Amino acid sequence: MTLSFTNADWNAILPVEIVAAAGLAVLLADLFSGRNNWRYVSIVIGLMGVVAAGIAAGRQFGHEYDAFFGGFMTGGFATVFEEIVLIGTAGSLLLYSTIGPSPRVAGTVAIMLWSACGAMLMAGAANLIAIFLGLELLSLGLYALCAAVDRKTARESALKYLILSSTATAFLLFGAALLFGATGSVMLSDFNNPSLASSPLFWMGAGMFLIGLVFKLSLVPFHTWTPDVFEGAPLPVTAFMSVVTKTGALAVFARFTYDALPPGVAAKLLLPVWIVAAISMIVGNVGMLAQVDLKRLLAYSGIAQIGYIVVALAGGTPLGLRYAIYYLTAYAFMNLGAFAVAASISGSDEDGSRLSSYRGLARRRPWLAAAMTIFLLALSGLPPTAGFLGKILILAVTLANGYIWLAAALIVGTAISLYAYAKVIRAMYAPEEGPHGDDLRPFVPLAWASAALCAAVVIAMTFYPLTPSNVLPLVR
Amino acid sequence: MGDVGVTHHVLGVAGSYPMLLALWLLPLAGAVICWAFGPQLRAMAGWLVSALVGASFVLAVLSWRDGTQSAAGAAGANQPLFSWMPGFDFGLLLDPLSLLWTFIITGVGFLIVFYSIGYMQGDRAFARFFAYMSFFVFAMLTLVLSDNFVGLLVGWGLVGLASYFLIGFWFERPSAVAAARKAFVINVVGDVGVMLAIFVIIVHVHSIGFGDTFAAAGTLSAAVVLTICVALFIGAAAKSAQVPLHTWLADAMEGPTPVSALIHAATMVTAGVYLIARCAPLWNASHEAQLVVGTIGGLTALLGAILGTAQWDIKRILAYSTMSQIGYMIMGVGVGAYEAGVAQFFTHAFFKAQLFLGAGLVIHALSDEQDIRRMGGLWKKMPFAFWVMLTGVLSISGVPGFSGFFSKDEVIYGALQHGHPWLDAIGIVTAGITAYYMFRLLFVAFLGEYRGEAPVHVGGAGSWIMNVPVAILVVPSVAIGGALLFGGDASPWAHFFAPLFAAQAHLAAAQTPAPAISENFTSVIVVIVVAIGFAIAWQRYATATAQRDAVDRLRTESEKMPAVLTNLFYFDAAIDVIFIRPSQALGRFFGQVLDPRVLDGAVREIVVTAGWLGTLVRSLQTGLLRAYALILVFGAACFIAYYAIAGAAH
Amino acid sequence: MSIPINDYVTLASVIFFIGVIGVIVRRNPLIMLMSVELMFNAANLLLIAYARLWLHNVGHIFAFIVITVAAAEAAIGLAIVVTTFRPEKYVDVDDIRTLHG
Amino acid sequence: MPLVLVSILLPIVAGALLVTLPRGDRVLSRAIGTVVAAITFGTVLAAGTGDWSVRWLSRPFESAFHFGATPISYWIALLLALCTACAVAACRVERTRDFVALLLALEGTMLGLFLARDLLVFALFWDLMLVPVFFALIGWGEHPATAWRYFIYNFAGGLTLLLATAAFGVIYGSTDVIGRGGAALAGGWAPWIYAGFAFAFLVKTPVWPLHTWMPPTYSGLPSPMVSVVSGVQSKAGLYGFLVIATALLPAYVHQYATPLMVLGGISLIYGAVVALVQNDAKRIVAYSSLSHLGLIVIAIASANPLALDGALVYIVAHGLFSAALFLLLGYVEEREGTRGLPRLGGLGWMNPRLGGALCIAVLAALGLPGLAGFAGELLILIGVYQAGYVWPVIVALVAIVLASAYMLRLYQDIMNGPQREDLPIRADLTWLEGLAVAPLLAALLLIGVFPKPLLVNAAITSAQSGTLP
Amino acid sequence: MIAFWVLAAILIASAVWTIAAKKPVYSVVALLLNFATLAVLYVTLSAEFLAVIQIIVYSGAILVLFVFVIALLGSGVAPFPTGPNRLPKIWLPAGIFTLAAFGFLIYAVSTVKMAAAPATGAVGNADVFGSVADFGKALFTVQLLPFEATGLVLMVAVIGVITLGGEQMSDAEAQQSRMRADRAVREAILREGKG
Repeated sequence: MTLSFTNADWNAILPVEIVAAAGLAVLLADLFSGRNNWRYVSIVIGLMGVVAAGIAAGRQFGHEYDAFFGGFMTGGFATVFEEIVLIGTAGSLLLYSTIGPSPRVAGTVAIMLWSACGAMLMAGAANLIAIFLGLELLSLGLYALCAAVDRKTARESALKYLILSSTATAFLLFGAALLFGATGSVMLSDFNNPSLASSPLFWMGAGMFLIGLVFKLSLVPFHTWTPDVFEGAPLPVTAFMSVVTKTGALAVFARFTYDALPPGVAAKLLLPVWIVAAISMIVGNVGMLAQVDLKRLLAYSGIAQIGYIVVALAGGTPLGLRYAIYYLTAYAFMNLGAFAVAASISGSDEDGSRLSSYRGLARRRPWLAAAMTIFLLALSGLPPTAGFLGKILILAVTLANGYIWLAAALIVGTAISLYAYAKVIRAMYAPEEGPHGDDLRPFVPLAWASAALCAAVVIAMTFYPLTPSNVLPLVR
Repeated sequence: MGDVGVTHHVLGVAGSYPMLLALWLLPLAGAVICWAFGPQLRAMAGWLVSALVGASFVLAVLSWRDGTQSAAGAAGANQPLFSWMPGFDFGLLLDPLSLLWTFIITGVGFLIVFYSIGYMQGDRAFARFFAYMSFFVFAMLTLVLSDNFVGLLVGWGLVGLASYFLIGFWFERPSAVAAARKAFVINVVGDVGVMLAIFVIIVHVHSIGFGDTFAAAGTLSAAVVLTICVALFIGAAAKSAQVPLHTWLADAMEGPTPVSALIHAATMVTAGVYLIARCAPLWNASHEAQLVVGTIGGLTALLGAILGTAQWDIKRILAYSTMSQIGYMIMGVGVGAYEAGVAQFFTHAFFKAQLFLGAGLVIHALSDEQDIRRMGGLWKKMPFAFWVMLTGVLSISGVPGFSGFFSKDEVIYGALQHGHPWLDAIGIVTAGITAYYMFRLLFVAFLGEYRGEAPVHVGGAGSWIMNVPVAILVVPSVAIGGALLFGGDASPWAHFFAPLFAAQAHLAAAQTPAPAISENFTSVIVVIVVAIGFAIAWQRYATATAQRDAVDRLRTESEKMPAVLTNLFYFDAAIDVIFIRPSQALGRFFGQVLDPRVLDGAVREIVVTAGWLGTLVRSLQTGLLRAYALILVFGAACFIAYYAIAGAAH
Repeated sequence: MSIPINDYVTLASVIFFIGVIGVIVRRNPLIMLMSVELMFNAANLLLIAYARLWLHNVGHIFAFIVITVAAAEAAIGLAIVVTTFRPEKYVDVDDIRTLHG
Repeated sequence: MPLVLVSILLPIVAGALLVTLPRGDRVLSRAIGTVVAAITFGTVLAAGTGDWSVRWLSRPFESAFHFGATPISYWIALLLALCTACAVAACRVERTRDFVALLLALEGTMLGLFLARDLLVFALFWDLMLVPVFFALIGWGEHPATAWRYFIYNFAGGLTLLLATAAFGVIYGSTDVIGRGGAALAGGWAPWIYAGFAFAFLVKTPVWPLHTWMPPTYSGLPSPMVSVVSGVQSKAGLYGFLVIATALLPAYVHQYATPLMVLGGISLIYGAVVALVQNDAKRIVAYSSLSHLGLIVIAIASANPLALDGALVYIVAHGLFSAALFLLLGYVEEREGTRGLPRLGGLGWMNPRLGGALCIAVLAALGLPGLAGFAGELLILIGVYQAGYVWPVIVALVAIVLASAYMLRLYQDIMNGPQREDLPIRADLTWLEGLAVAPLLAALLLIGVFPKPLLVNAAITSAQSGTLP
Repeated sequence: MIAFWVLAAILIASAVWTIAAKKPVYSVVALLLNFATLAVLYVTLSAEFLAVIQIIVYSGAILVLFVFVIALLGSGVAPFPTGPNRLPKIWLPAGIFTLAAFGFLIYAVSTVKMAAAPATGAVGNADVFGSVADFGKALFTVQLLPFEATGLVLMVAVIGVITLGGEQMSDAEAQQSRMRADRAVREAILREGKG
């Protein structure tokens, strides 16, 4: 073992470095801006960093490399998840353009970028320490982001997220400790050891570790924080959380599932996860039915959507991972798009996320309504959107893996969800005059562009399903 | 596609017959023109349609040679039209049978259409009327000229439609609308019967052509033939108003009188007769079918006659007499006496058309009064109409020398000859009743004093238009029977139909023992019975005593009429109770209870339950941090429990 | 190594359990945070015990990082608690329930 | 670009562009819509057997954007194009522009459905075609609950279709199978797949007891839309049966024949009996559709070549006459402000053209010989009888009698009877209105007399044998 | 051996005290005791460096922070004011049940023979194990990435706290009115949701 690092190691985490540096740059730029609230400057710098990181990550694709003695694996799997994280970050950053002038923008943008670093770290992390750190980096930033607006609900959401997330992280940590105890190693790759299959300690450690992950994925019954936090947090943060947190957690979960399990135990070891995924698909969708707030509705929707994605991994086939990634990408775009629309019609006080303010939107803002319709169709799995294709692919792979009950839960959940999404569509297109807000927000170019781009991608992905075909070999 | 060696039997000599096509399509052209350009044509519509139907008649006459030709055992002319697929070929067939019908349809049709120009004068929808009439002629021609069962079914349905249109012609009258619907629905029952027959035929014969079917008739099993015959007879019964599907015919009198004359007397209602005569090979192959059809025919004859004695509406009396007379025809063709049945159709077409048109003259003159109780003494006011009606009544009653005598006699004797003595008896009794109620009609309407309020308009500018056709009809109704039918097997009639019926009919007759009594003896009995019927009618309505207090007597008779007769043997009530009410009740139950409450209700319950679950999820989301933490820990406990157990077990 | 590793596991589990109880029983956010710290420390104890068992200092590094992160987390957590409860009448998480349903 | 693709994309793109027109422009949007629909009819007509394919997903779940008309879908696509053109021409609702756009979108999506040769594309367009109708129900429907009924039922069906498609793709490895021999599946999950397809198709058709969404939808939608929905969209399920359930899973056709026939038979009688006593004119037609389409389900279940041909003829026939009926009833409602039979009556005097057109449509619906409905009915019943199923034939014959009763009631209660003084009796059909219905009626007559081009199975069989199969 | 049991007893007792104390300052004191005991335990596990860190970071930094916050929010010695207990009664048995189950599980976990002896033997070198040098070497070589990331974590914490604290109370009036509006809106939504 050589104990020195090459440039390759630093290059491997180049995207993370770029994003972290961009966060610093935002803060520096803010120093010079004085109190002029150059929120666009912060956003643009952040975006530039994200784009640069995206390019850097893209160039790594296909060049597998285990950096830092196996601590961070890059090249394939990690790159894909990094890109999704970056997409989520960029989409969320754009939404900062809709909140009014605020002295905190630079700080929040910087923290968001660093949180994204955490998620990217999770994407590539191959040992428990890195996973834990990535998770904490992500979470700490989010605690701060949630509360970073003068609104009681925002602070409440931060508090709830803080306590619950810390508790869950403690479980994860305890699990990690047990795993360490069982294996004598923190490297995920060392867990792939047949002798561990019969170690109760390993099972217990994996179980507690998974609790933490499942909490981040917000699967029922670890979902309770999601609606409250989504509703209370500022819109860009909610968007960020809905995509980036879950991407990061999913990356860890996928790596754990595909790489870090003794052979032959996957079906039994992960059974609770499939069960909670199935429950999530039902409860998440049912929970949407009685909602009157869009962010809250999307929170429940996210619970179910992640259920769909997790289900694709059941069976542990390469195809499942591929389809999960496809759906995750689609989910990122449709969620970001939906939040972009929500941001475009709500002010910084975010009254606009009330469903009632969507009444008659089709006449007042036809293009936004159309975009929102596309996102809702996508979320409910209707064509011509990527949601449709993703869902059918997941169904196919679930059936192929023999998890018929999961497919059934998926179908039942979808059936329920259709109603909830359609309710929003109906509100937008119903002809009756609603008490439509006179506080309609003016045209916000960045958010509108984000919505349009997301809509275009969501549709285009149906017809040109861009999925990396060889992800699995890159997991290890 | 190509010849794959299956020989199709085609009736008639296949070839190109432009006249046949023309005589078939001319009325359709009339219908389309009148329909499309009705407002522009106005009064011209009548003349146009008359001309086209007349031209059709002329073409039919000119086609005589085509229709009667015979070559290689095939009688008549066959004009192929088009084919859906092999075995599903359409064509026109003009053979003696269809030629006869064509003559009546176009000939009598022409006279009636011409008559209608006068009768319908001033009606709001003059052109529409002639469009319908013309369409009817086309449809009827389709029916009789088709060389296959499906073509026949097409005609079968279309005549029903034309009949529906014409019954409901005055569609602002609710009674006419209801009558039209009733007629149509019952006719559809008949269509459905024919369809069923077609299915059986196709399954067993693999063709819809008459030729193939008749060629295969001998090879089919008795049960199959019986099924086909019974199914066809359902069609015939509905169309020809046979018991129990007869109830529509009397109601159909809601249509204008020329319609009743043409459709509900002369032509359409005899389609059943045509069908059975056409399918003679099938009936010949099934003795049971003959029995069924003959019996129902006889029953209808008797029932129609009995009902005829209880009616006061002049057209309804004629309607029941029509039903009764068709009963005769069906009995005739049913038992195998095809020539006789067809002869009865032939003479009936003339005298019944004449009777209806005569009644039309009366009704027209009395401003649409149809109740004979409010007539009386009309022979003085309308002598022409009286003479018309008188000759018609004499003919229908079977007074010797008149056309009706010859044909009816043949039917009655035919029943005996083919081994159905009880049908013979029914025929004789019915003849007596017929004489009674027809003379009753004549006496009550035309003798005595005028009892109505409406003024009587006779004559007028265009009255010749109505009188001439009626006058022309008198001639055949009096004389044609003697001219064509006299002479039994040696008559021109028998000769004409020899290629079609002779062989089979005689074959069938040969199987039954020769009847004990001769045809002449039967005729004598019939004449005696008719005389008795006439005498009773005379006694009740024509004597001086009867004339004196006619008003009171008629009122008393109306009041004392047995309920079973005024309710028409409860057929309508039975249909109402057995079919209509239950289906309506069922429909209401399905539509108002089962659908919204149970079927939709179940789904609604699911949705409501989902919504309730949504609220439940909402209520679990209390907003209390400690509760969330507890749920989290609960989930964690479940997880840990699983892993503790599973890990230990592994 | 006289003390069986099981005893350390038991001890850590008990402390962790006490931390869990603290989170779900107490209504004071500060004590909830302290309970979380207890849970973290239980994990740390486990890590260090196992590191001793395996003679592998990665457990120490892990624990070191946990301590650091816990510090950061405490800082942010306390900041949030302060901002949340300064305007409130009660310092009681039950009172923070605007968001629900 | 191949014509097949053009015919699918043209209406969708045109519909999308239409939305950019000024909002109030009714006449222009209607004119553009009609022209687009007419051109689409031309392209569909010309597309013929054109075939176009591009890879979509690769193995192991192979699928392609594969479009092309099969002998069956060609006719249904033509029917769709014709119905849409007529519906757009007859379109007179508020917010015309948006409505026409929806109609065109509906046409495009349904063309995609009927021309799809790939199961996954079929499923995609299946769900997609429901969306414009849902929007129309939201924007123009009579009652909000109607939209939900339509939505819940049909999308539930769409989900089982999705599940079945996924399962099929997983087992067979490819979904590019429509109209392709040798793709038959048997054993294992196949019966469940068949059931999944069948459920979706039965909901869409609809068949008792899954029909309760249909009467409110048909009566609640504006008539141009419902004429397309009832005329063509309801045929999607039957088409699916013909090209998917029957063709790809032939082993289960016989197994499921009896249950399907029972459902079809119940629908047949149920619809007829309910139609007998309904007072809402559009609901009568709706329930009559239940009845008529039940007959087609029976035909499909019998799997007899004549019956299958009859099914196609009847699919087209029903499309034509139900489209015409709904358009005409729309005219009536527009004129008189009601479609309750007890309130209507006596329109025939003032509206002879309307009456005549309605009469033809009604007669086609009750199976008058010489019109298309008869040809289909006859062939179906012959085929079913031939296949040895006697009781469905008897049931169907009873339903034919009932059909004459309720259809005549519909016609007579509107057109016949004394003129009502409480009705604002308005002028007869304008030429434009008449022209919108005329093609449908003409097609009914044409197909009634000469359905031969539609007889794809039986004509071939019978040409080989020289007699009817 | 005895030392372990004594330390364990202190640990558990202080932990219980932490979560049971009425007055938050007592909790801090108990936690301090707990952490200190833990540090002693670390020493017995040959993790001297971590023991020091534990004292410095936890006891020195974190707990001081807690004390500051307690002082900021309340008097410190008095219990914090609490509102009414809003947790529905049903939660009490549920909570007890869950905790009982959880506790039992912990017991089960710790008694089951799960701590298998290292299958492959010790991976480290017993001579240098636990030494600061060994620790530092690992930290800056094999585990450099976590170490670097920790820096970022701390950065987030700093900037986060600054962002949270910045201009928090600048406009109390506006804050109040915004809160009122917020509540009104929320109640309106809920009414609508129920309706």
